[in-house]
Amino acid sequence: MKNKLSNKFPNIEFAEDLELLTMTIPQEDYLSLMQLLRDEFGFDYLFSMTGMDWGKDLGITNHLENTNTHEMVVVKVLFPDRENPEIETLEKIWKTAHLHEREIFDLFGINFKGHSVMKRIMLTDDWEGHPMRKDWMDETKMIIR
Amino acid sequence: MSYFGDIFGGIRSLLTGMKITGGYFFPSIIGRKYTITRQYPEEPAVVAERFKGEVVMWHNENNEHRCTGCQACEIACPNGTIEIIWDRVLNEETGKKVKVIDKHIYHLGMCTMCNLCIQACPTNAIMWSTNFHNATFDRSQLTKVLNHPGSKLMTGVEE
Amino acid sequence: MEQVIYNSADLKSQEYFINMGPQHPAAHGVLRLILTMDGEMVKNIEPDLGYIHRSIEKQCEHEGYKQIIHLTDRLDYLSSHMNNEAVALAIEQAMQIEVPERVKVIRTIMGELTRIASHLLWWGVMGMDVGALTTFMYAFRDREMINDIMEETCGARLTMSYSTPGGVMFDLHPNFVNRVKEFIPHLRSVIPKYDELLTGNIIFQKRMKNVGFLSAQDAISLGASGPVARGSGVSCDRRIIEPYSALSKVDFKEILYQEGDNLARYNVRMKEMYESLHIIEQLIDNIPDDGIQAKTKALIKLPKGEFLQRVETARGDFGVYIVSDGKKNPYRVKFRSPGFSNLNTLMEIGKNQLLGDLIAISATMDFVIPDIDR
Amino acid sequence: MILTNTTNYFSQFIAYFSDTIGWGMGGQILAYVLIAIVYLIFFALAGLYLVYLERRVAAFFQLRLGPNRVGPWGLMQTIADALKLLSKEIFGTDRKDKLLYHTAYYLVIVAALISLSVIPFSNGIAAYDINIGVFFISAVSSVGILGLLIGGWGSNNKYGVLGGMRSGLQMISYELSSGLAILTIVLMAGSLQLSEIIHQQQAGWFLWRGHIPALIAFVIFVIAGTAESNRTPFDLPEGEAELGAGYHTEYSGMGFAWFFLAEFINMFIISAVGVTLFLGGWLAPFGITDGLGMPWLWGFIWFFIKVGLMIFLLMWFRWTFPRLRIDQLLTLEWKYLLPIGLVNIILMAVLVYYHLVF
Repeated sequence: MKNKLSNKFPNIEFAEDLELLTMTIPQEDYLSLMQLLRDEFGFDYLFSMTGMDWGKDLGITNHLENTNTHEMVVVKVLFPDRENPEIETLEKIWKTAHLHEREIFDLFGINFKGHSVMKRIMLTDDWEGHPMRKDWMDETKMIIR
Repeated sequence: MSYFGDIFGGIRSLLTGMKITGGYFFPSIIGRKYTITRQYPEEPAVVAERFKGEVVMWHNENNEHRCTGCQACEIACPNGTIEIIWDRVLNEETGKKVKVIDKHIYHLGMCTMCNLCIQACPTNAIMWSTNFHNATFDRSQLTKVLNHPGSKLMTGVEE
Repeated sequence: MEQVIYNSADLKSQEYFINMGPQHPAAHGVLRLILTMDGEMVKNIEPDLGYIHRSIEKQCEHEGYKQIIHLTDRLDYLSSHMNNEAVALAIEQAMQIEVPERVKVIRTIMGELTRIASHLLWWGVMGMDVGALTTFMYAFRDREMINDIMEETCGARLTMSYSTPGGVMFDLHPNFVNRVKEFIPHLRSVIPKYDELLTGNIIFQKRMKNVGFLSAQDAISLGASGPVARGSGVSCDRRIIEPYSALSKVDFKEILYQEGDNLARYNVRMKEMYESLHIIEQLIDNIPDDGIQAKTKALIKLPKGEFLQRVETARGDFGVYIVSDGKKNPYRVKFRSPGFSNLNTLMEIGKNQLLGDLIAISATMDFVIPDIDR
Repeated sequence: MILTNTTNYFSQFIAYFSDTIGWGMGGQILAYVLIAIVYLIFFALAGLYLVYLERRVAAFFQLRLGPNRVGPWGLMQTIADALKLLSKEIFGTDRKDKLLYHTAYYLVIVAALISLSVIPFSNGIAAYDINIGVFFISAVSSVGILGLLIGGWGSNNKYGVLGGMRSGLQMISYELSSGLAILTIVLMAGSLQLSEIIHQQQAGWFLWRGHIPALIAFVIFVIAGTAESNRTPFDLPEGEAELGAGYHTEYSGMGFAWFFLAEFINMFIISAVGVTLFLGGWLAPFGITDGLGMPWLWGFIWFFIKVGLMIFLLMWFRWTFPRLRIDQLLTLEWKYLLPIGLVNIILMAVLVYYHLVF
């Protein structure tokens, strides 16, 4: 599987030391990789989408599961551009991505192109900033010990 | 015919349901047999001995506690519920400066009863009380000082 | 005389919005659904979350690993034990701690008791949502017995904070085994009564059957898990796929229904209570006696890496994803909550249903709002 | 003992009172007012104590005890609640239609109160014993529905409108069935006057004398009556899990309390009509208390025992069954109750024609 993916996507990187098969994919190949994983490898269950702030880059970590074999893969995508990160939505492949992507948009500020309702879901519409980012600070309300 | 079958089946299912509720109702009015609620102030609530009501500090009859002010509980606490105000005081007998607590402050309003402070305490100074009457009219009353006024460290509890 | 011919196509209805929630009797908390309605028909559902968002994931980034546990209680408070267990298992997996057998058995028993308690509460509230108000008290009577058992051992009734990394907080109370043994036959005797009261009722059957259909493909695509997915015939019980704690030692069935309607989801939960009782019965008699805490350091530091632990809570597939950079705090913690994905399911299958059906569907989804909002 | 006299104690009282006071027409009006006050007090007390009864009965169904603190056995609880509601601020939305909003609850209580006036509580005790009593009740109780409808509409709340519309839908449908059930008995009795219907039942209650069609009519009447009094399983207009509080979402304080009381009085009326038509009204079962003197007092006692049992039945329904969905509600009416009721009335007509009823 690794070889197959490497052939198809030359820029894919596999992490070595993790328990689950973890791959990092450039933004432009993201959608086609996810489609491929679902259609050819049977990873039809989008377990979770996690927004990440790696300090330098923003990122999304997707956990996929094959509902027949119960294998899991992790697909990561990184955004070096912190100001307006943007990527294609997975909504058309997995319907569950709808809410997950809205949450990531809300808390990390990653914009999903083609998403049907790209609005804040947790916070109010006039909220400034994206609180789950590491550099987000609220001087008055956050107490960090 | 299913039309009438539906009607009779339906009525029968409704009657079975009424049998269940009636089966609880009639014994309840006669002997309060199935009544499960407790008449609270008259019948006091039974609380398990391990119930995590609030953190208290144990004092003996001489107004002595076991807290050495090591701050293990303060570090273990996930949300800053415990604050210890301490000082180093010269001990006359040994001539050394010893850590002595001034106030062991406990914010009950912030406590989530996670038991980590009590697990962390090396001298078993603090413990759970099963008191659950914690409602107050003012939030400031939820901030409690656990060591009694004028209390001091029990002898024999070394640091 | 002038003749006016009315065409049914001319009779236009106007769509309007209803804010169902954040305070609504059927929302079970502060779920706000913005419904686009056409008469009694729900055309679109748009959730607005965040009314109980406490940003637990962000809080976790500033807490030590032991201190995370108590926050997970507050996620899905009805399956708090399973949430605790998930974090504890994730940390143990990362640190490669082998916990004593006793701990595993205790965790499994506690987890199943919590599951029963959660399902009982769900059953009571389910009845209330469809209008049968008495079910609530009957369910609470039995749930109270579980809560008393929990209180005796864990010191708390709901937010137990019982599992810790490497073990459990307290040892079992001496009464625990006896009380659980008393509880099992009691519950077995009352569930058939529940069935007679609500399940068999013709009104309830009509409300539930063929309403809120969710196909297996949709269930997978919508990320449904737990009883919601199992009601559609998707096998997704983590307890069988990847047995954790003492679940590998017990023998139980996964309840699967193929219908995918409300009644199937309802039946899954009712049958799951029996299975949970069956699991407890197998374990309760011989709890091993080898300590309740594995040796751990006072300050837990996870090795650098990413760790995922999934457990089956009462609501479905709960995932803890910890990214560690080797410090005493996690770099990022993600709680994948089953309710969040199930809410997506509601958004999909609640469309073009009557308002009353939407309530019934959301009742079978069994939402706990803090679990959705985190 | 065969009661042939149709003396009405109320009309006697009016005649006596106006004669003694001697103001002519004024004395009569005063007498009417006095009777109305008695009825109002009865209305309030019955409403409050039905609420108390409901809470107690619900509590015992639900393994609880119910209100038992205020007064002995908690008997003063609902009075205290009413006082609390009286003293509460009445607030509503700004954009309500003030006229409709405030007319609604008056309509509801006035309708309930008027229906109360024709019900014979005992032998010769009915404030307004007209010869079309049954018809009158059906007609007046429809006015109450108007109250719910305009209350829901006038409060300018979507839940209110939905609740009001649902109540209109439900009442219009179920009034047909309850009307047909009543007609089945009227066929037997040959009279629309409630006291006359009771007198006819001296030979045996209509539920017994009309055997099969009367039993069917009784079941239909109970179902339709539950629906008309907006109680579970037909509490869609206020279905709390769906609509919050339905038509009275925007009402507070006493405005809400009127709706609430009227609902319970409606339940009382439904039960009273059911008892009068099917269970012999204030007649003692098998005449067991006939020879004991004070027939009007025994009439009261038997009437209230029967009505209490009937109300208990409705409460039992409420605390057992889930709620129907709106389309199932209509299906039940139009596909089951109405055709059965129509067939039933024909059956009854045939039986009465051939003297096959007892």
